[in-house]
Parts: sequence; structure tokens; C-alpha cells
Amino acid sequence: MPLRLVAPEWSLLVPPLIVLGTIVLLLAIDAVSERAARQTALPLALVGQLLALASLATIDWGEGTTTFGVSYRADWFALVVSLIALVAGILSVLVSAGYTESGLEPGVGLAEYLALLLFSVLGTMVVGAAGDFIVLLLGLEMSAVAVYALTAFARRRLTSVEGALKYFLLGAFASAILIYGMAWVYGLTGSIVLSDIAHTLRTVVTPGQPLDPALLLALLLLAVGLGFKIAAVPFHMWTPDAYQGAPTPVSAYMSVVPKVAGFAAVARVLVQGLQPLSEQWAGLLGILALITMVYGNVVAIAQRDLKRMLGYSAIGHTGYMLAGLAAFTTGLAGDRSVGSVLFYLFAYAFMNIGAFGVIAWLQERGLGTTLDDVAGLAGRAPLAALTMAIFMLSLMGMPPLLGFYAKYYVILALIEAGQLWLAVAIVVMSAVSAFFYLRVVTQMYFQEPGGTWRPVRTPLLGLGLAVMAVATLALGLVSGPILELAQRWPAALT
Amino acid sequence: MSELSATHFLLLSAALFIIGMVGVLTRRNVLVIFMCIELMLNAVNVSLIGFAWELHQLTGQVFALFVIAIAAAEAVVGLGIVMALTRRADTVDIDELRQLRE
Amino acid sequence: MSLQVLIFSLLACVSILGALGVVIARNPVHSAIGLVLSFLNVAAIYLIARAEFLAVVQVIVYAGAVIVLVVFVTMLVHPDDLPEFHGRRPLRVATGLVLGVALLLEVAAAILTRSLYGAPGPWTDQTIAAVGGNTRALGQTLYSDYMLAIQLTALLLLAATIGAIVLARPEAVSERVAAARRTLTISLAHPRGLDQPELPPALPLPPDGQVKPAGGGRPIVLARSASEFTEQPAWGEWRTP
Amino acid sequence: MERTVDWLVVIPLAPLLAAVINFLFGKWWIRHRAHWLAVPAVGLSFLTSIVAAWAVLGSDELLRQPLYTWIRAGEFHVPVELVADELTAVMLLVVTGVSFLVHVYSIGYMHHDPGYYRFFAWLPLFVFSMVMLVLASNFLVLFVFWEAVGLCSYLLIGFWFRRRSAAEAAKKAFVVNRIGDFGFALGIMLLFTSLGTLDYHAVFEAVPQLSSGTVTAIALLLFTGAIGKSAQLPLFVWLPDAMEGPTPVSALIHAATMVTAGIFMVARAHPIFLASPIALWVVAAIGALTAFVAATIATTQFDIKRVVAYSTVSQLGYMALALGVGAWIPAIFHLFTHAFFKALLFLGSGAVMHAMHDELDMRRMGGLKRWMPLTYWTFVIGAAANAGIVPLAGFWSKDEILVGAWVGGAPLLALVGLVAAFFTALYMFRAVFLTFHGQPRFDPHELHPHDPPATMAVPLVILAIGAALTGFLGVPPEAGWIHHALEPVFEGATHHEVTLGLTLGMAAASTLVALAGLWTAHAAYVRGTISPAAVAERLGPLYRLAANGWYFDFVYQRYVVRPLDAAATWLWRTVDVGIIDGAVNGSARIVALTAQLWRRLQTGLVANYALAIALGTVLLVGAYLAFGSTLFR
Amino acid sequence: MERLPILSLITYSPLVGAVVLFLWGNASTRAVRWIALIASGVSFALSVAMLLAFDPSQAGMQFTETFEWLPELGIAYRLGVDGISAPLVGLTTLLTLIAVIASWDPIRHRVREYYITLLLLATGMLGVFVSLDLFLFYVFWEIVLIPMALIIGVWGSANRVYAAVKFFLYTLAGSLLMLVGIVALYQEYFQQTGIRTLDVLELAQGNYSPTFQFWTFLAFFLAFAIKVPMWPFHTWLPDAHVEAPTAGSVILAGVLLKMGGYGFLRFNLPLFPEATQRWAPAIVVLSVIAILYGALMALVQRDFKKLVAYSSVSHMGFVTLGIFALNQQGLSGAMVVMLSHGFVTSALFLLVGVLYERAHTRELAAFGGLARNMPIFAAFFGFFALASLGLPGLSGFVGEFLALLGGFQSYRWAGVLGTAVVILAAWYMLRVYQRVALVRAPGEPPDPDDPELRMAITEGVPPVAGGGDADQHTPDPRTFPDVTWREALTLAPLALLTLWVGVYPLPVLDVIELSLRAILAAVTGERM
Repeated sequence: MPLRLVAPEWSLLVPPLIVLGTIVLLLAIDAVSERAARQTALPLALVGQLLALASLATIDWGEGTTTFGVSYRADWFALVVSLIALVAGILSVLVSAGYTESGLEPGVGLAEYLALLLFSVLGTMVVGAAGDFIVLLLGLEMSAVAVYALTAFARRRLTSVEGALKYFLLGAFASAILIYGMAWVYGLTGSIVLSDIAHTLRTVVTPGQPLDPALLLALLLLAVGLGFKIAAVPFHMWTPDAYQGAPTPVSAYMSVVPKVAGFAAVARVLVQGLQPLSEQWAGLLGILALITMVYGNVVAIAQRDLKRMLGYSAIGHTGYMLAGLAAFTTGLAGDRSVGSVLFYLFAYAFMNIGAFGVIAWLQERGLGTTLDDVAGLAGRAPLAALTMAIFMLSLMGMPPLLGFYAKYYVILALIEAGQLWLAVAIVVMSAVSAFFYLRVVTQMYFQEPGGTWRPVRTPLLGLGLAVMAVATLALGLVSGPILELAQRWPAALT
Repeated sequence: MSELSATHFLLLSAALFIIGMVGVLTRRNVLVIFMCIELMLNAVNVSLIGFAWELHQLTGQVFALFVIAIAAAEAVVGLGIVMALTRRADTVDIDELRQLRE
Repeated sequence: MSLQVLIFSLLACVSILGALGVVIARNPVHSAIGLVLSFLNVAAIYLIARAEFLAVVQVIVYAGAVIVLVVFVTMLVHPDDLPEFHGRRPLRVATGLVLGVALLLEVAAAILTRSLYGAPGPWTDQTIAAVGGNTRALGQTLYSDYMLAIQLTALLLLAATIGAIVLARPEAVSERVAAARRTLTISLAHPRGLDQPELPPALPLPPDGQVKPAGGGRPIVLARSASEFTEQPAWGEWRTP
Repeated sequence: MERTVDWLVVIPLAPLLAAVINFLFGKWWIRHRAHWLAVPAVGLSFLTSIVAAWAVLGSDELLRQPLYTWIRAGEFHVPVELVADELTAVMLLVVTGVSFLVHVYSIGYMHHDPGYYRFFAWLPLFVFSMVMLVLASNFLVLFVFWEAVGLCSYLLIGFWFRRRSAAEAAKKAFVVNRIGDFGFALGIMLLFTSLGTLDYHAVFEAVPQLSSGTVTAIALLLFTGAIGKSAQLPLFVWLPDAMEGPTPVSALIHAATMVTAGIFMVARAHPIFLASPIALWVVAAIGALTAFVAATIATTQFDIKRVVAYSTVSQLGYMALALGVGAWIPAIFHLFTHAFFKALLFLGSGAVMHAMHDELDMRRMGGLKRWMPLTYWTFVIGAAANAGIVPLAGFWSKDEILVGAWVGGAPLLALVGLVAAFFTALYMFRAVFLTFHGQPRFDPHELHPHDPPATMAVPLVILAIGAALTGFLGVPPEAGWIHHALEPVFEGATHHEVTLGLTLGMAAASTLVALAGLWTAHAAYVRGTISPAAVAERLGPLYRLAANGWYFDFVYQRYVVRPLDAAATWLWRTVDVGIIDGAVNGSARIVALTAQLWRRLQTGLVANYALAIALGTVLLVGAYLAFGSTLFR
Repeated sequence: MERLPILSLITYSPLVGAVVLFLWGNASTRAVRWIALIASGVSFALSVAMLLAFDPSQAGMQFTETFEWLPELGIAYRLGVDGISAPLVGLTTLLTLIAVIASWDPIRHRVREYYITLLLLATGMLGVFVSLDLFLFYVFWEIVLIPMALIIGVWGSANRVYAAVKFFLYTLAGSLLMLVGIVALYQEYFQQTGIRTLDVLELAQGNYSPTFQFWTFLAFFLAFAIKVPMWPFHTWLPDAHVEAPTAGSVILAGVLLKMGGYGFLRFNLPLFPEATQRWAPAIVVLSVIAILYGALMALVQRDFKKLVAYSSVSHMGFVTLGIFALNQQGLSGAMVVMLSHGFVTSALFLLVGVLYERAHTRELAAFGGLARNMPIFAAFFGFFALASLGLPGLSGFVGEFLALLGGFQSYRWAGVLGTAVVILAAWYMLRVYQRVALVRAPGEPPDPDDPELRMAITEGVPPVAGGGDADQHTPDPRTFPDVTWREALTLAPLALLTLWVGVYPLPVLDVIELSLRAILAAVTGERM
């Protein structure tokens, strides 16, 4: 067998390459002049991601073309994941604006921060486009490793390091389990290419029959490893600690993009690769979904720290999204499961990054991150309070906010799949979640302000929050095209 | 079992993996936990090599190669975090890191 | 039982012993030695499986680079004051063991009942030899089928490196703070909440005697002149206009 | 035969307009000129009523004026339509006539009251409601104004709203009436459900289709309404308290408007009652009992207005008795005559109060004859008429009722009526003697009683004439003018042959009884040969029973009102706040507690976190291997 | 003919006002109020025009507007009104206008935010009544929650946060299940016909299995029953009312509760005819309990607003009784009760507000004898108290009688028990009227001509203080000024409507009749 060095289809790689270019540029500028980097890094990261976003339009995703052999798949699914990752990345950069501007970490470069953030975005995009286990794994790790570092970014603060350490140790542990699962799949099917795996399995699995234990073991090891990435109970425990410990913009980021990567990986691995085992994993995800949403939403009630509360709430949302995946039925056109999850992630990016963004905004003004700190915010900063209220209500699932649409599509998917019990669980848990989301609104609107308040100007952060608030408010109304895009996944994953 | 087969590799791999896992579960020293994770990754590699040998493929070996790379990357970041940690708190005992809880 | 199996078993046993040593040894340096032992034996096993390149990589990268790094860090962080000397967690050990045994049984069950679904590949000993050995075959495969993965690995390592640099580099005061320190008075937002107990005693004070920032969302507050500063309490929320 | 006319509406409209205008503009613009509008309006109403009566009575035709459709929901169709037949015509005459006199009287009586305009808003409103009630062409409209009458009574009884007693009495009147209305409303619903219509004519046509059970139920439910409104046992308790209103109001309520509504309604619905012997029997029995009970109570009262009030209850009992025994025309006849003498008695006692500076207790009166001859004589005429002394109005109508009861198959009830007649005479003349005879039991130097001014005196005189003479409308018995007039209405009713002997015998008996009552009263309160105190002493519990109104109020208060209040409070505190709301808050608390419990799982220890992952893995793998794999199959 | 999208205009003109207020950050308080007034006034005027143009001889939807929204999911922007919703739209715009005027003086802080919230609320409520798409309906349904909770929580009185949160969570919990019901219905219809739609009218054509109907009915029912609120889901109501500011109570009682009744009529009955018939007896039982229970609760309340709130529970019991009597009289009655309750109870809350403005307490014990120094107040109060107790000639009677008649026809016992409430209603309403308006102020001695005084002098019976034992710190009710012209302006239209519907309800009945008949036909399976 001779060496085959085939030139890849570069045109398919334009978006990740733009991101990569941005990273390189950031690092280069930083190497030349730290001062210049500080001034140009933010706009650069923004422009880079925006360009990448725009370049998504240049590719004909409908073909489902692969490059680098079958390693890289430019299909609808990859498009949507890239889209969400880039949008979330842009929003995170906006949220980061205030934080770094304020000089919290004066000794640490902004450029590295943004470079790591972009690495993570890049990794997520790679996961979305992965055609085999290795690429998928590398993408996941790239996404994760960057976030480990980002979590510890406020390294002067012990909690930040503590959160990062916990995240890292458990993440590595889970990675080992995940890779073990992949090894098993490889060993049983003889391939690491997702489509080949599905093909092989289809020939050996009869629906309704018990499975070979090894196959089940492989499946479960994968599920555990991926369950960690998306923070499903009982693999979730790093989440609240890491969210609380990380610098707030990083919390904002890590609540969304790694989760996108995780769900993309779940979709690639389970939905695409192990589709013949859907009977088994759909049931498993259903159970995990239930436990996850119950645990996350209930424990969030007991929290007083907003970031921690949002951490638990993120677990709850993982539960909803898992429920969406559990609604998988046929993988044919009309199956809404993965599409609903993709849309959920899209919506989640706006509202959750927004919520963390408001917390960052408050920290800029000298407040802490507890419930007491937002008391009376509506009197002090009505717009900020309104923005936060929008995010909270959207997370709660109040129409006509974006979060409602997301939840609606998941419920729709579930009911179409006949999983009524999960749909009911979602709405019951939504009611429970109203407890703690509403408490934030209550604090802001119904209480008198306390604490000190330092008026500062954070225009970029404000802009970001405004964008997210408006999007949360209005995107649902015109969610048709996005949803339509998200619903094209069967063409990619089947 | 008389001939060497992938099963041997797999059993070794399982043993190493689980020893590593038990180590992660029981040790308090961050660095030892870290080593245990490396042990687990290494165990996975044993599986991969065993499978590859059985299947007459190189894919498993390639995979193992990348796993090593991943392990290295994790090691780099992990040790960076440990460095940052020891600067903040003079300990590598994870049981002492309990500020974030409940 | 063939010789192959015998050798394998021997290596495997030593490897497992090494692994056990990692888990059991109280001194992390001993653990590291156990780890190296285990890795080296595994490398030997790779040779049995005709993965020569992997075996080399195992020795160089793992047993060499990574472990050295680990030991290095271990030494760096006061190896004589290790937490595990101060207390045991018998319940934790017991649970860990129970879980380990349980998982081992489960995995063993899977191993022993597994069947093969995948088609065998072309790389028998003969074909490998035909292309010039394992390393060459591997290299060709790598650079034809796993090009993207290699590129990504590079990026991954780059990202990890940047992360590590950021985290591990000394806490030099930034240019801005240094400049400020030269000419201005520095005041800090008052730490509160979680941050308060965290001011580590080990933290060296800056030379001019001011309190160092403790992080946690408390920005350094710069005042352009002394008068501007003295009007404010320590947590007076001042920023440069 | 019926004739559609467009002037019938004047009868209700005139007082309505007066009421509305006085209400809206009274306080600031009209004030003490309120009667300028109200009195002519009611007068106009009266005149129109005369025209209507003229057109109806004896002509065998009825007047009809459709106004508009009120409610239409599916087959439920309620038009508002004025219909005047003979019964209505007689009622109209009574209502508007007496009301007119009361209005005139009020000009003088209420002259100094700050709420003058208000009084002259509510009074015409009362007239309007009553007139509409009698003009209604179906049960629902009847019910509407039935309630409206209740409202007016509320407004007027509570006219002096700053008095607690007045406010309480007004509320009581309304609520007790509502109890009756509850039955009435159910009766209407049952009617509609059974027959699909509420129009009088259609209902009466269809009555034979109904099963006897249904018709009895309907009749009894309707009569429940009458019990409330016409103050029968056991719901009469509101009427004596209604004295808290200004005296003209009492006159209006007792004589012309409110209480007669029940009698009118039963008479109006007589085809239904006729179809149910049980219902008739109940009506008669309750009537007789009411007559008796109220008469005994009246004998023991010292408040002059209360005496008169209980006498009203008693007389209403007679009317109900008459209705129950099928003596429809005598019932209406008694209603007619009663209107005159009762209005007279109330206005007379009003004059006394006026003179005595609002003193009501007869024990502080006496000898007023000297200063108030006109009042005295008119009052005596009223009292005698009420007591059934020949040949005053009350005699003729009451006698006919007793005869009717005797031949209507209820001789026992007739006897009860006779006994009640004795008490009637007794309490009436007791009142006369205590008030006007003997020595003054007040200080004549402080109080200077005098006859009322002309606006009050003239109505007294007119009413006295009426009380004296209206009885002759029913002479000869069974064949008087009123009988002929009302004959067409009660065509379907059975006629009992009444012999002349019976008539004369009953007349003699009732006269004797009345005279005996008169004699007793004279003996006790003028001559002093009987000591009332000794009698009261001797009768002991019986006396206390009567003096306390047979403990009706007491029982209601103790066994209905207070338990209900207590039950409601218990429901509120225990069920509503405790159980229902407790469940709501409790579930929230449970969730919060669960949250507190579960958060403990998050120990902050990495080892535990890893343990969770490992445990999850082991459990999931174990479960799936055990149940989903080929391992154990 | 291209018609004016009048329903959209009605619905969104308050929203436009809210947006203007939102953008105009430094508007003066005066300007804020006027903008709110204009926005709600425009909405009201348009709705009046709509009502005038409404053709009562048609049973179907009128003024419909449709355009595709999310066609893939069968979601479209569909608006339309029929005889059921048109009067409710009118009621909503009227009460919004009244609420704006009623808040003119009492709301003094965060005025701009207040009016924004109020106008948003108006848009939400109107949307609920005009939307014909289940998705759109649900969106509006939930939108209503937030501003209402804010109004209670920000501008309410002492215990407002608890009340607001309770209101929010309670109603949210109910409506979320409805969401599942909506989706399930959509899916069921899709499986039957292959059409993806959330059009209410189209979904009503579906033929669903009894089991499916049974559960889906329940999901919808819960949402509406909590909103109505039916016993035993009512406990949020007294809290919410007591804590809400006056205008909030007006909207809450006047419109929000109607959304539940409307939901029953629009969704439960036509969509699930069989389940309706199966559930009806149980619901009738709950209705009768609510009627009597609410009245009994009202009897013993010490807080004026709580009393009116519980009376609302009682009155809304008539609505559900009438609806689930499943006959024309009952349905018409339920509709009329809804409207009437909108006028009367809103007015009662306004009256409570008038008192609260002056006394800063709602304890009944603090009042007494107000008829003397506040005659206009007393007149209005008396009028509405009478209307509330169901006096014929006022709007309450027409509806209640029809509803009870309907109940009586279908369930004799229900009619009997339900009718019994007329006694209790009279009792509690007159009791509170006496307590507040009649007799004397607390501690005030009797008048010179009062027999009570004479008894006090001659027999040594001390006169009972006017209003009972009042708190020492409350101001003397004798000093209260009478209603201002602005307060009167809010009350007078309601009084006129109450009178009008009471005396001449035919126009209203005609408007609702055909639509109700169509619903009834759908339920009973008869042809129209």
C-alpha cells in the first residue's frame, strides 16, 4: 500500500480554517506586542468568528461531502453545529468583553484567553463534522482542554483553580471511559468510521432482541463518557463547581459550547454510529433525561449563588435535551429528535450566555453573584433587570421567548415519538424550575436594592446583552428557518 | 486460551483500567489520581492494540497513537492546573478543595 | 500454553503489579515508578502484538516524557508533606474496591462472551513486512487516512500548551499594573464572599506594601492621584475616568 | 279577549321616572322639592290604574302592552309585557291608591328629614316595582319585581341607615325574603323545565299535563316565595322588625305593596295550586297557623307599631288560609280591605309617634284621645275594621274567609281562624285603650301631643272612610261587586255552595268572638277588672312564648345563623387555609426540602464525584447486561 | 375585500403604547399616563367599532386574519372572533381603559414601568381572546402571567411577593400540562388526517378516541380550572387579589378569570365532546361546591378585598356550572355571568381601592357609616353590591338565573344547591355593605334621634360602636372625602353596563347565542 497524500477539499474547511487563522493571528499579535493584543484581540476574535459564520454560507452542505477521506463530513449536521458553536462563541466573546476590560486578571493576556476560547469553538466545530472516532475525540478534547484552562483562568482565585481541577480530573476520567468505549466499538466492528460502524452493526443487530454483552458494554461506556460531557446525572457533579468557580464569562461559555460539543458527539456516536442500537440507547437516554432534569431543577432551588444555580439549571436543561434525543425513532425525515436538540442548543446559547452575561455585568459594578446581589436591580438598572428577566423567563420556557420554542419542539418530538411521559416530565420540571428562575426575577423586581454599586461603562458587554436579549425575545417568532435547518439532520446522520 | 488471543489483551486491559479507576476513586493526591488516569488511558491502548492485532488492522494502533497524544495534552493542561493550584493553596490533597460544594 | 502466552502473562503480571503499585504506594514518587514499570511492560506487550512503533512511542512519550513531567511536578510541590499521610478513607477504599470488582466482573463477562462483527483488515504480518515493517505501514496509514487527525493533534497540543503556559507562568504583574505601581497608588476592591478566606498566607505582598488583588471579580482600582484615592474607603468603587 | 294598548306603561313609568330623577338629582338640585315630582307621578299612576280598571272590570277583556324581549336563550324566552286582567286591576287600584295616600302623608311626616329626596326616590320606586309585579305576564318578570320589591323594602326599612337597628332590620328583611325567593326561583325553574314556558297563560293551559308530584312541587316552591314575602310562618320574622323604617314605609309595606305580593302571586297561580290538593292544604294550614301565632304575639307587644305589624302577619295568615281553602275571591277581598285599614292603622300610629316625639312604647302613652281626636277616631275605625266589627270592612272579608274555610273542607282551620279573631279584637283594642284611653303615662308638660297637619290628616280620613266602607264592595257575600269583578279570573276554581244559614251563623260567631275580644280588652285596660299582669303571670311559659315571638328569632339566631357563621369560619380557617392552601404550600415546601436534601450529595469532594460516575457506570452496565443482553439467556 | 386587520390593531395598540413608553425613557409621569390612556383608548375604541360591526346572525368566526408563521409545524397566525370572544374583547379593552384611569392617582412610583406592564398585560389578554391557533393562544396565555405577576409583586401591598409568586407558579403549573395537551392533540390530528395544524376550528373537526379525549380534556381542564378558579384550585386568588393594586385586581377579576371560562368554551367543549360529557358531572359538582363554598368564605372574611375575591370564586362557579350543564341556557348564562362579573366585581374592587386610597387598610372593622360623608361612594357600592348578589334588573341576575336554570335542567340537585347561594350572597353582601356604608364610624356615638341612644340613656345599655373594633391607627372614616370625579369616571361606565345588561340583555344574548349553539351542537352531536 503506497502512501496516499490526497489534497483535502479545502473549500469545505473554510470556516474552521478562518477560526484557526484567527487564533494564529491572535497569538502572533500577542507575541509581538501585548499592548496591541489587548486592543485588537476582542475585535479580532469577533470579526474572525463572524467571518467564519459568514463563510458557512459558501459551502454547499446539502451534498454531505466528506474530505480527508471520510474523517471530515460537511453535512447539514456539521453546519448546524458550527453555526451554534460560532454564535455561542461570538456571544461569549461579547460577554468576555466587560470582564477582561475591567482588569480582573491584569497579568494575564486577553489574547491567550480568546485563543483558548476559539480553540474550544474550533474543537466543537470539528466534533460536529467528525467522520470517525479519532477526529471526534480530538475535537472533544480540544474543546475540553481549552475550557479546563479557561476555567482556571482566574487563577488568583482558589475557587477558579479548584473548579478547573475538579473539571479536569473528572473530565480526564470520563475521557478514559469514553475512549475505552470507543476501543470496544472498534474492536467489535473493526472500524472507527461512524458510517461503517452503523453499516456493520445493522447487519448483526436484530431489533427487539437482546444484545451481545460486549456491544452493550461499549454502548454504555460511550454513554457514560458522553454523559459526562453534557453533564447528565449522575455524571454531572463537576458542573456546579466548575460553573461557580470559573470566571463568569468562562462559565457562560462553558455552559454552552462544550455542551454543544457533547451533544454533537452524542449525535455522531449514538445516532449515527450506533443507530442500529437506537432501541437500547434511546431508552437509556430517556432514563438519564428523567433523572437529570429532576435532579438539576430540584437542586437548583436550594441555591443562592446565581452561577451555581445556573449550573444546576444547566443540568436540568441537559435533561430536556436528552429527552429530545430519547425521542429518536426512525432517523428518517420527520424524526424531530436531533433537530429539536439542535434548536434547543441554539436557543440555549442566547439565553444562558445572556444570563451569565448579566452576572458578569453586575460583577463589573461591584456586586457579587448571589441572589442578594440582584435584589432591587430593577430599581437601580431597569434595563439590566429586564434583560435578566427575559433570560430567566426564557430559561423557564415562557412564551414567546426563545426558550419556549426550544422546549416546545422537544415536547413535540417526544409526543410524536409517543414518549408522553417524558413530555409530562418536562412540563412538570418546567414548573419546578419556575421556582428558582422566578426567584431571581422576584429579587430584582420586588426587593429593595442593597450592596454597593459602582457605575461603570461597559459598552461592548451591554451591546452583547442587548443582542442576546433581543434575540431571546424575538428569534422564536422567526425560528422557522433555523428549525428547518436543524430538521435536516436525518440526511446527515442516517 | 492456549494460543495468545485478543482476549488476553482485553483482560489485561480491563485489569489495568479498573486498577486505574480504583485509584482515581480512592487516592487523595492529585498527582496520583493523575497517574491513575494515565494508567486508564494506557489500558485502553492495550485493548486497542489487542483488537488491532486480532483484526489485522493498523487502525487500532493509529488510534492508540492518538490516545497517547491526547494523554499528553491532558497531562500538559492538568499539570498546569496543578501548578496554579499549588501556588494558590499549598496542597495537592483534593479533599481539601471543598470550597465549591452543595 | 504457548510461549507467547507465557511471556504475555509474565509481562502482564508485572504490568499489573506496577499498576497496583501506582494505586497503593503512599509516596507519589513510588507511584510514578510503578507507573513507569507498568508502561514499560505494556510496551513489551505491544511488541508481541507487532506494534513496534507504538512500543517505542510508549517508552519515549509515556514512560519518558509524561512521567518525567509528572515526577517533576511531584517534586515541585513539596513531596514530603503529602496529604495521604494524614488520613485514610477506609469507606472510600472499600467502595472503590467493590466498584472495581463489580466492573471487572462485568467487563470480563463482556470480554469472554464477545463475538467479532468487523471484517479483518489486510495487515497480516506478511503484508506489514511487505511494505517494510510496522513503522512504515503505520506511517503510510497515518498520512493517508489520518491526515486530519494529525493536524488536529497538533492543534490540540498547541491549545494545551497555551493553556498550561497561561496557568503555570509566574504571576508577574501586568505591564499596566506595573506602570501604575510606578506612579500611582493602588487601591483594591474589598474582597468579599467566597473570596475572603482565600487570601492565602503564602501570597507574597507586593514590594510597595499594598494588598494584592485576590481576584473574584474585584478589579484593581486605579487612582490617578493620591488625593483622589484617599477620599475613598478601601472598597470605594473608583475607576479611572 | 284582549286588547293591546299603549298607555298601560304609564302606570309603572311615572313612578319610575320620579324615582330615577329624584335619585339622580335629589341631593343637589331637588332636595326638599322631591315630592313635587313623586306625588303627582304616583297620582298619575293611580289615575291610569282607574282607567285601566274601568276598562277591564266587567268588560271581560284584558289589556296587554308588549314592551320588549328581555331574555332569549335557546327556547327560553322571556318577554316583558304588561297585562292587566281583573285581578291585576283590583291590585292596581289598591297599590296605587294606597301608595298615593302614603305619599301625600309622607310630605308632612318626612318633612324635616335630611334624606327627604332619597325617601321620595325609594317610595315611587317601590310603587313601580309593585305595579310591575302585578302587571307581569310571566313568572320570571313577576320574580324580577318580586325581588325589586324586596330591594325597595331594604332601602326603605334601612332608610335611617345610621341606626344599627334599622340597618339590621333592612338586611334581615332582604335576606329572609331571599330564603323565600330561593324556593320561588326553584319553582320557576321547575316550571320551565317541565313546561318549557313561563308565560302565565301558557303555563295554566299546560298545568294538566304535569304529573301530580311535579305540580305539587312547583306549587309548594312557589308558595315558599309567598311565605317569605307575605310573612307567613316560619319566615314572618322580618316583618315586625321592618318597623324600623319610617312609618309611611310600614304602611306601604304592610298595606299596599310588599306583603300582598305573595297573596297575589298565589292567587295569580291558582291553576297550579288547584291542581295540587296537598299544596292547597299546606297553604291553608300555614295560613291559619300564622293567623293564630301572630295574633297571640300581637297581644303581648307594647310597641304600638309592632302590634300593628303582628296584626298584619295575622291578617296575611287569614289571606293565606283563604287561598288554601280555595276561597280565592275572599282572599283578594281581604287583601283589598286590609290595605285600607292597615294603612290607616300605621299612618295613625305614625301620627301618634309624630305627636309623642317618636315614642313607640304604649306603656308611655295613654289618654291621647283628649289631644288627638281625629287620630283617635280614625285609629278606632281602623282597629275595629281589623278586629272584624260589623259593619266595617274587615268584618266582611274575614267572615267570608272563615265561611270559605268551613265549606272548603277545613272546619278545623276555620275554628283556628275564629280563635285568632278573638285575639285580633283583643290586641287591637288593647292598643286603642292603652294609647288613647286612661290617664297619660307621660309628662304632658313636656310633650304636647296634637293632631297631625293636613297632609297627614287628609290621608287618614280618606283611609278611614275606605276602612269603613270598602267592605260593602263584598256585600252581599259571594255576590258583591268584587265577586263579580274577579269572577272571570277564578273561573276555573271550584265553587262551594254556601247556604245563607252558614253565612249568617259564621257572621254571628265571628262577631261574637270579636266582641268578646273587645270586651276582654276593655275589661283589662279600661275597667281594670282583669289584671293583664296577673294573667301573664298565670300563663307563665305561654305568655313568654308569645311575648318572645314564639322564639322564632331566637331559634334562627342560635341554630341557623350562628352555626352557619361558625361553620364558615371553620371552613375558612381549617379547610381553606389549612388543608387546601396547606396542600399547595406544602407541595412547594416538599420540593424545597428535597432540594436541600439532594444538594448534600454535592459534597465538594472529587472522590465522591468520581464515585458517582463509577457507580453510575457499574449500575448501568450491570443492569443492561442483566436485562438487555444475551448473557443470561 | 381587503379588510382592516382590526383584531390585530385592537390587540397590538396597547403594545405600541408600551413600546413607546419603553423607548421614551425620560417621559414625564403625566405624559406616561396620557400615552397609556391613549393606547388603551384606541384599543377600546377599535373594539367598540368591532362590536358594532359584528354580525350576530353568524355563528362562525368574523374579522379573521391568517398568515403562515411556522408552516412546517402547522402553526399560523390566526385571529378571529365569534360571539363568545367578541364581548370578551370588548370587556377587556374597557377594563384596561378603566384600569389605566384607576391607576392615575394611586400609582406613584415606577409609573412608566407600571403602565408598560399594564399595556403588555392588555395585549396578552386580548391575544388570548382573539387567537384561533392553539400555539398562538398558548403564547398569549402565558404572556399574561408575567405582567400580572409583576403588577402584583411590584405595586402590590405588604405580602405581595408571596402572592405574586404563588399566582405565577400556580397558574404556570396548570397551563404547562395544557401545553402537552396541545401537542398531543396536534399529533393525534396529524395521525388521523395527515394534516399538521394547530387551527382550533380545524382540530375541532377531528374524531378522537374516548381515552385520548379523556386525558387531553383533563390537561386543558386543569389550566382553565386554575384560572377560573374552580374549587379547590382557588387559593391563589384571595392572596393575589388582596395584594394586587386596585387596577390589578380589576384586571385579574374582570378579565383573567374569564380566560378560564373562555378556555372551556373555546377548547374543552368543541375539541373533546365526549370527554366533556364524561367529565361534566364531576365538574358540576366542583362548581356547586365553589358556588356555596365561595359564598361561605365571603361570609366570614375580615378583609374587604378577600371578601370580594371569595365572592368571585362563588360567581365563577356559576360560569362553570352553566358551561357544563351543557344546554343553551346554561351556556348563555355562563357567558353573561362572565361579562357581568367583569363589570360588577371590577367595580367592587375599584370601590375597595377608593377606600384603600383613603384609609390604607382594607380591614372591614376600620370602616362604618360612610354613606353620610361619601354618599356617591355609598350609592355606587350599594348598586354594585346589589348587582353582585344577583338582584334582578342588574346584569348579575340574568346570567346567574340562566346558568342556574341550565344547571337545574341538567342536574336538578345542582340547580337546587346552586340557587341556595342567593341567600348567602344577599347575606354577605348586605353584611359588608352595612359594615362599610351604613350605621356609624367606629367609635362614633349614636345620633340624637337614634333609639339606641335612648336605650343607652334610660336603660344603661351602652351603644355598640359603629364598625366594630377598629385599629386605633386607621384614620377616621368620617374624614374621608367622597369619590373624585376620576374615580367616578371609572365606576359610572360599569354601572351603566351593569344596568344595561340587566334590563336589556338581548343584544348581548343575541351576539353569543349562535356561537354557543354551535358549540353545544358539537358537544351533543346534534345538528344545528
